[in-house]
Amino acid sequence: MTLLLETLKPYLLPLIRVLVVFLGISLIVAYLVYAERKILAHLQVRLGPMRVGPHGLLQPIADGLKLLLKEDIMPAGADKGVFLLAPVISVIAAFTAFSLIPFAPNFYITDVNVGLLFLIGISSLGILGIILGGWASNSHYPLLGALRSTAQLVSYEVALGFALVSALLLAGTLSMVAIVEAQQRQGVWFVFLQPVAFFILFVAAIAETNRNPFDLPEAESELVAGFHTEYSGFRFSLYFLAEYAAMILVSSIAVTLFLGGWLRPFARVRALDFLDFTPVAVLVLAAAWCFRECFRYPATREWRWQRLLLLGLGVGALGISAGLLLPARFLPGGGEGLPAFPALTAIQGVFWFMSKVFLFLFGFIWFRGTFPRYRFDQLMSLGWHFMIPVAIANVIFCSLAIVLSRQMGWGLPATLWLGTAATLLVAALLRREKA
Amino acid sequence: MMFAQGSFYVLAAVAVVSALLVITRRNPVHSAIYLIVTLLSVALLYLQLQAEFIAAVQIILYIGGIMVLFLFVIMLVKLDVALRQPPFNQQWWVAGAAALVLAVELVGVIYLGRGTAALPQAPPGSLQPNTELIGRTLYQNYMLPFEIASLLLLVAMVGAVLMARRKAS
Amino acid sequence: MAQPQDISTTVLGADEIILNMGPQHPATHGVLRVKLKLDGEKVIGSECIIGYLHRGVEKIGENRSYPQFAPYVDRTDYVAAVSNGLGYCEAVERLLGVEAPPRARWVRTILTELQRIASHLLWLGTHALDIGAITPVFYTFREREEILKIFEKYCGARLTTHAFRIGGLQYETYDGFEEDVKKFCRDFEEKVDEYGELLTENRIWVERTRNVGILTAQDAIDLGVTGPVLRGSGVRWDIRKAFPYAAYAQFEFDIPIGERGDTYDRYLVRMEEMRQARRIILQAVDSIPEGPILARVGKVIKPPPGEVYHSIEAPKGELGYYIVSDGTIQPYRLRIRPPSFINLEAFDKMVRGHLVADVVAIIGTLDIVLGEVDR
Amino acid sequence: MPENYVPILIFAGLAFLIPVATLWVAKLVRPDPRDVGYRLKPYECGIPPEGDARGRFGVRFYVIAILFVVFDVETIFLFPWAVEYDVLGLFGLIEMLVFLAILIIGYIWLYMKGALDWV
Repeated sequence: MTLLLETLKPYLLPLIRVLVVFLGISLIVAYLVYAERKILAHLQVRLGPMRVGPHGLLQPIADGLKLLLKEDIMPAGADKGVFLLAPVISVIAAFTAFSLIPFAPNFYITDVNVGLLFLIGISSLGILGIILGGWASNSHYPLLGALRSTAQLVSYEVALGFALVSALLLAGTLSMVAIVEAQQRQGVWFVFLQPVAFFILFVAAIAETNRNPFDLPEAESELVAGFHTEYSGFRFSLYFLAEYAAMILVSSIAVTLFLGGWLRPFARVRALDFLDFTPVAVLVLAAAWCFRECFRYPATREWRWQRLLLLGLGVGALGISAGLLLPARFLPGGGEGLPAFPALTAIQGVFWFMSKVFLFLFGFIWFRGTFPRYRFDQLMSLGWHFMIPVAIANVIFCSLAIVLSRQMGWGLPATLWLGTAATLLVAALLRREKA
Repeated sequence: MMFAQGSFYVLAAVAVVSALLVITRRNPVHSAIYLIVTLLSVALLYLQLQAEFIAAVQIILYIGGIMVLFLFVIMLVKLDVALRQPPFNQQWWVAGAAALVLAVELVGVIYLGRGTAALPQAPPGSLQPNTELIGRTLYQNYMLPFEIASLLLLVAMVGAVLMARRKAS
Repeated sequence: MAQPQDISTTVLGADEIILNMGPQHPATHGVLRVKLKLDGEKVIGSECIIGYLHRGVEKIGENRSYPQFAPYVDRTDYVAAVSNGLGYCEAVERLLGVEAPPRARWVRTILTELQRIASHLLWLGTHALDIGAITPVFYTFREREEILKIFEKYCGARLTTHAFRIGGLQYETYDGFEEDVKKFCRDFEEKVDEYGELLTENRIWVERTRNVGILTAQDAIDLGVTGPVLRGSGVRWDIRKAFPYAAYAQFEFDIPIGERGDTYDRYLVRMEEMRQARRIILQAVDSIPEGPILARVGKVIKPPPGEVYHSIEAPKGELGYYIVSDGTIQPYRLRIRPPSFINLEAFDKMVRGHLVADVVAIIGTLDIVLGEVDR
Repeated sequence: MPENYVPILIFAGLAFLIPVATLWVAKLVRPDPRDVGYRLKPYECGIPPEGDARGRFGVRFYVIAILFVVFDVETIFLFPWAVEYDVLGLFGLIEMLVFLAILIIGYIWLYMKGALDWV
């Protein structure tokens, strides 16, 4: 027995991490759908889900249950095996990639030398899910949607690849952890050195996740629902899960590469160290909101569960924030060698990482509420005629800038901004060429 | 060690079996799916040999790129028509002869070279940062092949476009 | 630069695909069915299949007395019921040889222009939705709601209003009608600019609508299209100016026209029409004359034998009623000239050579209502 | 198998559990699809489709896919260079510029030919 425990011991911690990340991502995916509905609703002067739980907080669960209960329809003439397989591929690809994301300096599932390449590889497997699903459905709309989707994904993947190369020039490594550490060491997030690459990555990320204004594959006004038109019930929601997981994934990649990953804003400025307490402040604010809403609901029987849930959430948030503020000296052993607030320090990385990811996700949702949709040829033209040349130009100018800074002894930011200016010039020329 | 060997045999078996399925399935899309499985297990084999970069490239290029191209091409042909045709019409004996020659050649090479070139062991222990190694080798020792590769890509680009056009006219 | 046709004439692909859109399609505005012949994604031919909503309204009209038929016309273009009612009532009035009293004509003008705004708001919201902008529809419905509230207060109904009667109005305006209308106009001014901010300068919107579905002035005239579609092609034709009816002769307003006849021009024309409608309403509501609201038409409406064709400028174009009377209480023959039906004729011309995605933009820009197309 | 990669496989296994578990649960609770009449026939907007759904689509997709593979190979070549940029220095940069120049010529040719235009 002890032997078994001894052999398992090195695997225990990673296993716990795997489970935490896995469940965390699943939860965030579920609530991302809720957040999208809520945010879109408020952009559109309406309320969004309000009935299931206070402010519709339990809506994701209700949605999941509803989808579980839906009839599972496979159109006649569909290729059965492929039809069943396709959404599974999409889900696996989208979720597996999270094993390479460093959420915090001490909290990631694994870190490999070619982390970024593996990420691209795994997430590119998701394309197969889409194309096979559309083909297997035996229907015009899904096939057209799948072909469009694949053409779109591969086109923007090229631009994405070049944007990543620009960031790698600065980082000098493919390991995701080391990329963040490089930003820590250089004391600047790469977005400030490589704004064009960041922009390209951002646009490509929207296109890669089929989000508005690039949501043509599932443009409901043209292709009904694109490649998953014929999917129903939970099979449909697998695609849905994969899409939202992919959204979180691309945001995580962008945050890791360009926004300093787990680093706090101004991590080096000691005067801003009070920012370390932001998680506590956020939790206290959330608790305050819960209590206020709780007392705004009428104190009648039918609202009792809602009120109790809000109360519980508020108390829970307060409890967690109290736990975060637990000083080290109250710990057994007096907390020798620990930081002043061990729990708070422990969650710093994850907190800042996820905050930046949520910022991205909010952007995705905001765009969806704002922009009309591109037409397919316009989308392809934007990709091939604009994004790719600009991305290539950016790689060239930035590598030149780095050499220049080394040969002439100029500061790196200055030369890189020079490079960026040159890239922007190319971009302006390309735009004019088109017009 | 046991684990490593066991996983090698599993992966190798998966690769071989799905490769066989690739050529026996009649539906080209099913063949493509089995080909993906083969490529994936080969990628894992690379990984076992500590060739991380090659493994990643295998996944990105072969599965994420070339297989997508294959699926596109399959979707461009009339499947039901293709299915009705006998798969290896007329040319099966040419293919058979070619396969036989290749097999004899392979066995011969292994047999003749058994003393001269010992199969190298996979590097043990910690991983080399092999992207960096490849970078250095490729850009310092193999400069010319690298530049020629770009010419090759250029030819592929031109070829693709010209082919599409020639058939059009 | 390039000669795109070099390569894009396709080979391997290039089976012609027949794609069916509708009747159950989110972007065909009801039960329109379009059969598209596609080369890749390019439309090389189209066929509109209509009739899924056919109820034989015209035939029903021949079996109802004149006042009985009035509510039926609300159900043709059901998003512009007030305009339909105006056209029908005025046609019968012409047949009878009476004219509605001034107060009635003023109120009719106000309500019809409100209806024009409501109809255009619905068009704007759904058109934007078709092109992928999901938010404007909620904003436009917010303003449309205010108009429907005024209708509800005036006649008790919101959608199929049956607001007018032959010879004038059934109801006197309610207390505070003027204030409600003025308040709406006040609020609406900045709202319509807000939509403009969302779309007019939006790069994606412009790219999606510019040079899409071009209809030249000559084609538009040849095909007989009317309304904003015709004006978008640069033809300054508006029945409110050409043959003024109701009280339009009294008010000042401009007729916006487009230059290129593409979807973007039609968008601009309709946006400007909403502003002009607001202008008309403000003039009218300040000068509503006192007096009776119903002309003397008698209890039983029995027009003398004869025929009449009367048309008005409905939100979607020329809405005409052709009525033949044989001197009985029922029309001998009744025919409606619905603008949507005629405008839909231009669809094939506009859609050829464009992509599937443009099809929905073009259906949207035609602003058809299937209740009216099929009758 | 290098140890760092084992967690990825474990994670992939867990990810595989999502569809398996959910679809299994769904199978238990959902109603059975009933194949009544034309119910499972594919349709387009309420109308039976005309022609084969798996018909042939434009060759444009095929060209795009090939170009994608070409450009993808190109980016893969760039990755080791970018990572070792500090070591390779000016020489590596010139090498890469030659490499890119050849491909940019190709790109410009494509642009001029209109091969990148969709319609």
